[in-house]
Amino acid sequence: MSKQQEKSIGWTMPVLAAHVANDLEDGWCVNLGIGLPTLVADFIPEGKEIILHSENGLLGLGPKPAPGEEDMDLVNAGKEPITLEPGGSYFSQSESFAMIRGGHLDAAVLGAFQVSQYGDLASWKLPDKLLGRVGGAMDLTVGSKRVYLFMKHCTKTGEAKIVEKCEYPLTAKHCVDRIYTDLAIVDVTQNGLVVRQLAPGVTFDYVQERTAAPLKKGEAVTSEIESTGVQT
Amino acid sequence: MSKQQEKSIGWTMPVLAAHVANDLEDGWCVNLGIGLPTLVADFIPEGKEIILHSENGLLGLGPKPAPGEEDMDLVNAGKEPITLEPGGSYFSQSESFAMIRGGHLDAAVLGAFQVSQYGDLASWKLPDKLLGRVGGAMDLTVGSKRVYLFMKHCTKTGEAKIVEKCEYPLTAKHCVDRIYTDLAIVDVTQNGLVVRQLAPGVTFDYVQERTAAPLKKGEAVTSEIESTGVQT
Amino acid sequence: MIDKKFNLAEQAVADIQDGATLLVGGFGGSGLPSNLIAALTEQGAKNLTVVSNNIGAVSDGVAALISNNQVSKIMCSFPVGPHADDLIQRLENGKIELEIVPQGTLAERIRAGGAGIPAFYTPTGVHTELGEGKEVRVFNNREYLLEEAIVGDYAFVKADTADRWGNLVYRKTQRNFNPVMATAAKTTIAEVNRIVEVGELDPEEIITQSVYVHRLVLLDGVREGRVLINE
Amino acid sequence: MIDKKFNLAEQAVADIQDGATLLVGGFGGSGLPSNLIAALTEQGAKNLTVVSNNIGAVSDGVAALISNNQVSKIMCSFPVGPHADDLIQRLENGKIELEIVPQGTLAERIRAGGAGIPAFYTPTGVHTELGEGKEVRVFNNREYLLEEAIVGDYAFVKADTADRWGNLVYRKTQRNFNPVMATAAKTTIAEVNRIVEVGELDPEEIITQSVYVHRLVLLDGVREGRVLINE
Repeated sequence: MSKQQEKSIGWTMPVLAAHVANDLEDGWCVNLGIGLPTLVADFIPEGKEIILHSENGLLGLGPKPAPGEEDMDLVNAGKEPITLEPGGSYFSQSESFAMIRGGHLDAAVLGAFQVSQYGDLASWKLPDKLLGRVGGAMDLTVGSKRVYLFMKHCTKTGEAKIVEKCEYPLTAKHCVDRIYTDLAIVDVTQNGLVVRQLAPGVTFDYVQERTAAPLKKGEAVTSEIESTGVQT
Repeated sequence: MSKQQEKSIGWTMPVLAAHVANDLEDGWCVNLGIGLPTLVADFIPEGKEIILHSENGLLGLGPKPAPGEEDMDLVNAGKEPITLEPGGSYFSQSESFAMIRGGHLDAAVLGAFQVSQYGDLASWKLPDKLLGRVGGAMDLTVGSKRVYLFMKHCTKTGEAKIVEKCEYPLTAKHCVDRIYTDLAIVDVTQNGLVVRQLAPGVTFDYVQERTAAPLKKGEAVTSEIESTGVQT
Repeated sequence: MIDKKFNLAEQAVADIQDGATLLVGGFGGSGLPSNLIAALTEQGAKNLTVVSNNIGAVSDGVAALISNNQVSKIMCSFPVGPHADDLIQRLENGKIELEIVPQGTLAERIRAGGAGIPAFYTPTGVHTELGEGKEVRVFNNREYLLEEAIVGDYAFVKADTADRWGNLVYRKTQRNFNPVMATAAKTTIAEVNRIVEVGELDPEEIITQSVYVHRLVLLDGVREGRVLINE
Repeated sequence: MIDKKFNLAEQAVADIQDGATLLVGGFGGSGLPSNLIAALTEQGAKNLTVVSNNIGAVSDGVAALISNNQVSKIMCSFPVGPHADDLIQRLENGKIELEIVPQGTLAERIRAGGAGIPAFYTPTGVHTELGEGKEVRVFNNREYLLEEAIVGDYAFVKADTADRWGNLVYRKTQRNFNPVMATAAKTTIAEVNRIVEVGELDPEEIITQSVYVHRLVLLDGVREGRVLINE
């Protein structure tokens, strides 16, 4: 299961971010995790109002400020200067996590170290590290109405990140709803992992070889294979 | 224990309110219960800053507004129009009771149906009534740093309100610190009920006869009796 | 585009079904969503469980739903007042069940419902009639009661100003139970005196964030009655 | 007359004893009471238990107390960052004990401490390493962990503006952990950019009520450093 991936194959991260952004619904309140997931903000389609939440106590996260306009009292969960959209508001951390844990966020888009076929997530601590960085990850995964992962399909060394059972310390069990990777979009369902969409030029078998848990073909994938006659 | 009380004897309620006001310390945050205890606000000495709390979500309660100046969005816990002092602020009921229960009020001055020699309080429901009116009484009594009662020594029919054991439904156990009545000021101590001060012309025995629990003489009462030679 | 505005209170309450749990803000008449209550009396849903602090203080509050025989259970801290006669009558003949909850416990149970906390311990009510049957547990040598969260199907709240997103700003003690109830219902409906453009509310002063509000009803200046009189 | 102002940060922190539990607001450098921390490094109290969300994000935060060997226990959600080397070294040689707490649980435990709630149940951390050894209980078919309140002997908070009574107003995301920590300590010390007359703050906009703040330190415009740079 440690297959190297060709550099040129699959979606680039910005294109993948656009896929995520496209799936967010008008009016949703969404938390984008620190790092890669923040890319999604740049691809929200015109005319769709997505209210971004930042767990340090802000709704209505806007883009980065212009150079020289940074305000140290206005930062995101990654402690980077940001701006506030019209309609945005400030609140405390306890109010912010009441909002998260209380189920008021429509979706959280998060990074991952490992995700299991049952939607268990490991994202806060590597087994060989002394320290983990849990931050708000456990609250976001148990509280958000939908948890989407935004991640590379494999590690830098080619190890599968989608696995039968997480070996790394868990963030939460049964919490992930959908996995967006450079190779495919995979739903976590009661019937197991179902590939919803393949990146252009990527076959089902190619994804399965780089996944350490059994995948199923979703309806759209099956019909595309049938219509194009492309071997998977 | 059902001795009628002479109408003219003891402190009037306004004078008693002045005694309470005098015992509140500069800078204290105090909740005055609905009804009689609200009198205390009128007797806070000049130069002493007492911040009054209203459990519907307000700190810095001011006096009643002038006629015609009532604002229906600015009411006290008795749902009467009031004003806000400079320095005052508004907050929600959940924040208000977090403040109360969290021990942030220096004192609550409350009414009572009965109080026991151990400081158990009954103040929310009469045994013969279908309904009680608990409101914030239970929270105020468990949360405030000090609970002072402000009440008539006996009921209208001459029954003692200070008793060995409350017969009426309890508000909280072991919560009362001091009892202000028209006849005396009584501390609830680990050694029982101690009379701290007698109203002018009222003897210790007179109070004891109208109290259904044993009273002790406090230091000030003892020394006054000794210096004046008045029989108790 | 987000737009939570309903033109009429009747439309905003139209889908409330028999048996729903309803949180109603207000402290007496202050911050009372009386127009939503009036619309619900016309709509007629029955067997409602109503959670509200005061019952009977004013005629156009929860008392109106009780008199209209729409309520089967009440949770409140203060079930008395000049308009409580119909409640008392229905309690006596067993048509309504009453759960008296200390005010702070009521507020905290609702907060817990909105904050994803299923239960918590509180010192309030220990060794009282209202604590009977509840789990008692000792922490640091003091006794506490276990209390469970309250979640509503609907919340009726009243605020002064909203924007299109549903952010709310209150006026003075109008806040009372409104901000906490707004967080604790599947569908929160707010009646407001005015709706401003997104961006007009001071982000430091927004008390109920947009995410908590699902429907907005703008008072038309005729039906709102009690509030504008005092402005 | 109420006056909570101390002329120097050194005076406001002078009585902090060895072994005290200290809550420190801020999220990275935003809303960080760095002048109080600096004063405490000079004051020198040892064996402190420090509760703060981020450790190591900035050099003038809790990291300064760690490097100065004043800390024996840390409770935080994010113990990593460019200035965490001294923490890691002291963890490895057993000089510091670390309790990692999920951020929302940390905030809620502190809120509980300020609100008189000794313990509560939360879904966060169930079936994880951070939930090990904690009581698990089922409500409505879901598992929850029991979490206990955190109360500090002292809280260090940062706000933008105060009045003489101790009311606090924050600026933007400066709020973070500051309002909740202010409620949960026996003695709350606030460093602020300005102090205005009582009555000058908008009563609708006060976030931390006067009752929660015991001492105020006005930044003198020289030592405050990081904040005014960005104004």
